[in-house]
Amino acid sequence: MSDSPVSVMRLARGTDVLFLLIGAVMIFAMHAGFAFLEAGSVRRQSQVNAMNKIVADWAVSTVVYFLIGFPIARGIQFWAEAGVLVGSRQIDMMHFFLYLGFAACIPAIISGGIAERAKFWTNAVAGGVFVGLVYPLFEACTWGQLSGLAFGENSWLASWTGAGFHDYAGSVVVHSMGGWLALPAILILGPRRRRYTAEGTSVPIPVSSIPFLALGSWILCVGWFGFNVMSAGRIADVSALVALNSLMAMVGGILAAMLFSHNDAGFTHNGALAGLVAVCAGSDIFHPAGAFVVGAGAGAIFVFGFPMVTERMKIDDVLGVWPLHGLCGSWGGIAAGIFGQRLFGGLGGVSFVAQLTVTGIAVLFAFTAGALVYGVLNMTFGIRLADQEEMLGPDLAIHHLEASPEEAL
Amino acid sequence: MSDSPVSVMRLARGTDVLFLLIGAVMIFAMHAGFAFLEAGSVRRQSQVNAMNKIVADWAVSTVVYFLIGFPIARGIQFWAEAGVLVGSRQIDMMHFFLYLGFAACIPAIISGGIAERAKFWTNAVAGGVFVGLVYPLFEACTWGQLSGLAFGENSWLASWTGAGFHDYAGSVVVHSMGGWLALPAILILGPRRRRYTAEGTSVPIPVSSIPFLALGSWILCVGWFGFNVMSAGRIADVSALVALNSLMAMVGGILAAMLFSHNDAGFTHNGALAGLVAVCAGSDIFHPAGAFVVGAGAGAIFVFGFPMVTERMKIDDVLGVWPLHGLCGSWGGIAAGIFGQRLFGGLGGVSFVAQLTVTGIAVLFAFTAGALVYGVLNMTFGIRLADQEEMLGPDLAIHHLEASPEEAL
Amino acid sequence: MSDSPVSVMRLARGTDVLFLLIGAVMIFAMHAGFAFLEAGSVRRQSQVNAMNKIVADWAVSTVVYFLIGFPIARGIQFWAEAGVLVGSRQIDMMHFFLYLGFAACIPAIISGGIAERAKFWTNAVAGGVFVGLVYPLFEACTWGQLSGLAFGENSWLASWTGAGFHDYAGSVVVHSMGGWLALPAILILGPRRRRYTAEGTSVPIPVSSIPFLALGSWILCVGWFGFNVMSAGRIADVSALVALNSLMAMVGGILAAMLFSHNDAGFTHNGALAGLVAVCAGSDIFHPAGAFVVGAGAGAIFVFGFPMVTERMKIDDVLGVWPLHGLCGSWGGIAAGIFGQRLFGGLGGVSFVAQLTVTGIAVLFAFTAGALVYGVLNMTFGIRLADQEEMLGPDLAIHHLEASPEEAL
Amino acid sequence: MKMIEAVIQPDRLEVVKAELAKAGVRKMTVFRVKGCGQQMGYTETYRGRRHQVNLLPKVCIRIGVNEDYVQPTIDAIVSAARGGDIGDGKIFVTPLERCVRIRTGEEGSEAIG
Amino acid sequence: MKMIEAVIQPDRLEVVKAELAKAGVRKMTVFRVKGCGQQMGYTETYRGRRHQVNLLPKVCIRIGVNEDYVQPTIDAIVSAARGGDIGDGKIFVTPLERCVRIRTGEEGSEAIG
Amino acid sequence: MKMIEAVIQPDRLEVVKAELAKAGVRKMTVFRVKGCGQQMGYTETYRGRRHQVNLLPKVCIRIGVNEDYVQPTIDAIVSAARGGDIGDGKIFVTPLERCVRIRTGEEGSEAIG
Ligand SMILES: Nc1ncnc2c1ncn2[C@@H]1O[C@H](COP(=O)(O)OP(=O)(O)O)[C@@H](O)[C@H]1O
Ligand SMILES: Nc1ncnc2c1ncn2[C@@H]1O[C@H](COP(=O)(O)OP(=O)(O)O)[C@@H](O)[C@H]1O
Ligand SMILES: Nc1ncnc2c1ncn2[C@@H]1O[C@H](COP(=O)(O)OP(=O)(O)O)[C@@H](O)[C@H]1O
Repeated sequence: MSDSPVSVMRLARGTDVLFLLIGAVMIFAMHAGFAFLEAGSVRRQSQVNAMNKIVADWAVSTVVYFLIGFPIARGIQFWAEAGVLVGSRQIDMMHFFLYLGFAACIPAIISGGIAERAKFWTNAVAGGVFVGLVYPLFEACTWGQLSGLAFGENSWLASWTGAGFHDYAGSVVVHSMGGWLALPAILILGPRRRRYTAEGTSVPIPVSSIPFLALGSWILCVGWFGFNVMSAGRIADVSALVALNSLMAMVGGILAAMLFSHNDAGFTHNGALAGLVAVCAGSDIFHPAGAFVVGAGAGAIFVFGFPMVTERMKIDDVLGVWPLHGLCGSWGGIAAGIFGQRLFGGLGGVSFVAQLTVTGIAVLFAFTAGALVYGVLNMTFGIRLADQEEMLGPDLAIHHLEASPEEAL
Repeated sequence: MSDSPVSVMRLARGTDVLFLLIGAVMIFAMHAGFAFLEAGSVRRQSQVNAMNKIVADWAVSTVVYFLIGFPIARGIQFWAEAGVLVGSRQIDMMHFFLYLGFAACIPAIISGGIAERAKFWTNAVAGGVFVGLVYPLFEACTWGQLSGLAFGENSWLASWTGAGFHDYAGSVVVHSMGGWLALPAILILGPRRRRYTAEGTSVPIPVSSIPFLALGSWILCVGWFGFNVMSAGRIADVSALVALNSLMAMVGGILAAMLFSHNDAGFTHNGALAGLVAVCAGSDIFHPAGAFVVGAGAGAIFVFGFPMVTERMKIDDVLGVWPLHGLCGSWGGIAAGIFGQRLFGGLGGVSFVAQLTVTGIAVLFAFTAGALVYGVLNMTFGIRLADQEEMLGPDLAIHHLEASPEEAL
Repeated sequence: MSDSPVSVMRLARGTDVLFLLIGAVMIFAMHAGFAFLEAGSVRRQSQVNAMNKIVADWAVSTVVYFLIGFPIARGIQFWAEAGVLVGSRQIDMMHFFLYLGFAACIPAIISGGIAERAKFWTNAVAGGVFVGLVYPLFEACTWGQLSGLAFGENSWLASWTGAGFHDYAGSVVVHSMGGWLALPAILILGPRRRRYTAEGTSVPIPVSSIPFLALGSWILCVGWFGFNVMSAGRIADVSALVALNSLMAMVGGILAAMLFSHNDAGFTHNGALAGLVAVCAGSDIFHPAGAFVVGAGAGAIFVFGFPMVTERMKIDDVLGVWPLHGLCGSWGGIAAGIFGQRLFGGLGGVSFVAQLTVTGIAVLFAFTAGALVYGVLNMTFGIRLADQEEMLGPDLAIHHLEASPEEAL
Repeated sequence: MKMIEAVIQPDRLEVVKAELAKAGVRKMTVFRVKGCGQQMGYTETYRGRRHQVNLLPKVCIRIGVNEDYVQPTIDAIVSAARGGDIGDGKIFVTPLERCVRIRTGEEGSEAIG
Repeated sequence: MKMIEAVIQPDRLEVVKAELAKAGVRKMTVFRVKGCGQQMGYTETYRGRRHQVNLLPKVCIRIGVNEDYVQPTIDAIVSAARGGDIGDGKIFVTPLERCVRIRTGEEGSEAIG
Repeated sequence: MKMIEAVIQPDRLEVVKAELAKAGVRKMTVFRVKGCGQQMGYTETYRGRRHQVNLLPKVCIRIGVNEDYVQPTIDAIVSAARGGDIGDGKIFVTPLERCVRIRTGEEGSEAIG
């Protein structure tokens, strides 16, 4: 039957849907990666909670982004009959699915920072606000319906700096945003019980499972190629350079993290992610060698940033989401303005000043929004588990279930 | 080399093969999900068995569906030279792979119900009969070569109710079928040792691993988008609405299960599956909001159905495959006749009566076939492990190997 | 926007990029499979090491294959501006990513043989040499720029035997190569401490985790369809027969391994891989029934070969990579010359003598190269951990971290 | 004071705990063990090599008690842990010379409860 | 000789080990247990069924010592394991009649150290 | 009656079980422990923080026996568990006052076997 002649138009549309579907599903799958990365990086008493948090965040994100977020960001909603949707809204629907995957990264990123001590539902509510309002606003300004006014090609920014803000796949829009939204939450929550002694000595809490952590990292790395490549939005615009640069940055992140951490498995697997976070913004304009350097820089940022944050600044960012997504994401935004230049073999057409400016704006915006939302939630409902609940662990306190119920005694 | 001109014909054919390959491989991958969902939901002493059962079922299914099932269902076989296959049977071969994935779900579904106490080979034989004969017969009647006679668009049913039976991706044909084939097996086997006391008190047997259960659920959820979207059969017919509706139903299932189960991780992760089971049938004709409702309904069915079955009816359906696939699948078949109507924003062209009728027929057909096959096997070879074997656990009794051999003492 | 007219040219190019991306990412994902297959098959004290070895090997492979290997094998390098790459090198870049995945299998294969006792960095160096020089040389001779001279269609071989060497997806070029490179490493390293007593009695060391082993096998099996099908190199040449034959060989391998091993889970999951290793070479020319037989043969080779190697020959090949990749790969190369013939329903155009000859050459080449590289490394830096380090296990000795740090006492 | 050590079937733990609570015994230390006794063993194979395994999962409970609690504790365990199958387990009683509560440093009969 | 058994909070193990080392005690056997004492219990649900759980993770340390080491060992544990919270644990002392070093066959006071 | 507790190298367990069986001892309770003795320790790092670890995996066997079995049991363990390396382990013997078979309620020498 498929031998019947098919119009090129129809083939092109079908291929676009397929292209976006693959991207959307790969990004959806990344959320399993977030879940396992967290499950492996917390104590066993918090594994179930990690799992359910990610699933709940995905579900809440879908609903609010469908109802509010996507309309804000892109001016598109789906309140029409199925017949209309099928007729002329195929690509819109796939775009919704794809960009939902980006949006839902926000609570998934935060999740790793606030692990083991945050209340479940207040945190889900915060996630809903971020995915429904905060993130879409910024998305609208960079990629969406406000980009002409705000940071896009014909914006004030472009006329001032000579180029719009360039963030191909979200180093700033997604990752930096997520990391800097997480920071106030982590600060307001405070460290886990017994994480630092009264005298301020750091007592690291060992993670539960390197294989789970590694599984999470692998799932994220694999899905990331969907994240970056399918940011093209349609097959005709697909760029092999994006794939190659993502690969090179990931490898740069791995090698840097491995060398600087003396072959520590936690750092190595997070180093891959650091590289990928940083390459998103300029993945379409770097030379592969530039991408490698950007990734290696991110790997180094994480290896040195994580202990700085958790040991010296005594901020109990459990998975290190602020250094990983916040710092490496900002680095990626700025790096696009450096290694994207033709001087470094890049494609050019990007302005360092524009990159720096919007990266800075994103940091301020995210930190403020995070402080506001978590601050209000903290004062109204409270965002932290009771002491007794935290001692039992969130799995038992919230879900009444351990990770290995059979082994319970 | 790929810069040489390519005929549209050839591109279209290649893209169709790719489209079907992605679907087939995603569905194949779902079987890893079945394996981990089961491994996490049984005791440690049955994890190896869960793994090998799924692998064996896949292998047996491939052979019998190749030899018998697919020829019955679609009237297609591959007894021709490789040259002929390559020349004109490319799409047929991919269809075989794709629909094999559907067929092989039958024993994978059953596997979770009969876990921890069924004999290995008699169960594999039952699976072979289902995939070789029982399922293909029903497949032929709905999607295959008998659909014109039985439930298809020009059948008696369509002329009676105004529309053929609509089951886009198998809520009824695959899931309800699997769930209702499992029920008699579960009843004939009886509960696991010590599952209910002599006085009839239920003594729940705790599951081994929430992370494995969750991993299984994630793999299934991801693969499901192949299951549903690639049911289009060729790229020109791909529908973005199917993807969006699958997403919405999954999210509905998650949220309902999470709320009704008070954030229980087992229910939440199965709720996603419940939603996906139910949406298959009408995924191409629901409005996204309708799909959400159908999925939420399925989530509720599972949360309330599972304890009803295992606690009140004292049916030891280990993973709850009858409520999950049987009940939610039937619900999906019927729901397509409700929320598929234009009244609910659906695409229309579907008959409630037709849906109800064939869903009912499927239930009767599956239950009878299951009772027959398992009844005969039980009377001839026996389908249950000996008491001593069950106490040791199937891993040691059947495979002579524990899940963690190193930790054996 | 995607409704704007798209030139067929551009669509075709985009689809090719997508096609290759999917293949490349699936093969990349297989490396997670290597990691978990190994993690499950070693002791807990070596799980972290398994994870980091695979990640490090991937990273090192990317760098050396980018700088040296790919230029050697295909005569392509990327030292041009990003603008040039984007303009005319899209397919080249995707080919690099795809074939890197093949190349990186070499150290990943070796990794499983030398597990639990090899030094980390000397082994990474060996991997670098293989991926940078040894493998690309052979790749050049079969698939690359030297194929016209060496084993390709217009080579001396073809004029002698009537056909060039046929290895569609690397039974010989990748797997046999990897297995036979591993053998000298395994021999030079010697068995793990206490693996054989002084009197030569074998004392098997139990594996840590069947679920991890199975997860690894599943990931590999799923990714393998990318490995084989995307070997087409571009969408217009995609062959559904390759997919079907891979499926049939995998199933043949599963069933043979399961039957001959009496349902042992380790063998069953490796049997699937054995079948897939063997089918690579002739997957485009076998009849599906032929592929089944080839796969079943490979399953049998592994089940009987592994104990022969580890119990009788007393070679401590931890995962059995020599029988699995070396022997089954060679079998696949030769089998392409048998079951690829039209006599067996195959597509023909293949010469038994050519297959046998080059398979033999590959064995010699790989064994010699492996002996040389590991021999030199052994004499200079040493390739084996100190006794005390091996007792502690590589996780603690090399990475200073256990698989489950929380459970450390 | 005595230290009572009971090795029981894992699925009897909850009942035993409940019965102990009735007898006023609420403090205990529990861990998983493997045991072999009159129950039959089985054979395990790994990649073609067989070895004999005859240890089955049990739970071990350790309870430090004052003299007057010894018999009630034993009775509670016996009555609750008994399933009538081989493999129900054993109770061992050993002398306990001292008991110290870490939090307070208290010793002896006060500390134990 | 005595066998000293201490049940402590898991996160105090490192400090206890350090304090024991100061007291000259470097040999010990350690394993994870669950315990219930004065700490509150909690409820676990699986798929709608609830059951009472009141065992929390602890670490058990067993040390065989000569008489003159008994008090220093106890003191070291008490001082290091004390966190001041309920659940800090207990120390039990039982008589130890013989001690054999497997490697050499040595017995008694020599073997124990 | 005595309670014999042996801490051995994990990979000697099978041989020890076989040797015990020859000596007529077939009942035992076994669990995994970590131990430190004369073996060297090592250092563990997590994300840049190091801490000293000096516990290595061992297996603990507990066997309740009648007096006349004490020496044969010890001999069997010593001969089978000895590997000649540091870390071969220790055997501890403590008095056992009572032993109850849960299934039957039997006590003492009958119960123990
Ligand atoms: N003499 C003993 N020493 C140590 N543990 C024992 C002894 N006898 C029995 N056990 C423990 O008790 C468990 C049950 O013993 P078993 O003889 O099977 O039960 P029963 O006495 O009810 O037949 C064993 O698995 C073992 O853990
Ligand atoms: N009588 C006892 N017998 C056995 N173990 C005990 C006993 N009393 C306490 N324990 C162990 O000590 C742990 C701490 O006891 P708990 O009473 O909570 O501490 P505290 O005495 O500081 O209040 C318990 O979890 C349990 O493992
Ligand atoms: N005094 C002791 N108290 C408790 N356990 C001990 C004691 N001495 C040794 N052990 C246990 O025995 C194991 C082996 O002891 P070690 O001193 O290393 O062996 P060896 O005596 O052969 O040199 C230790 O890891 C520890 O578990």
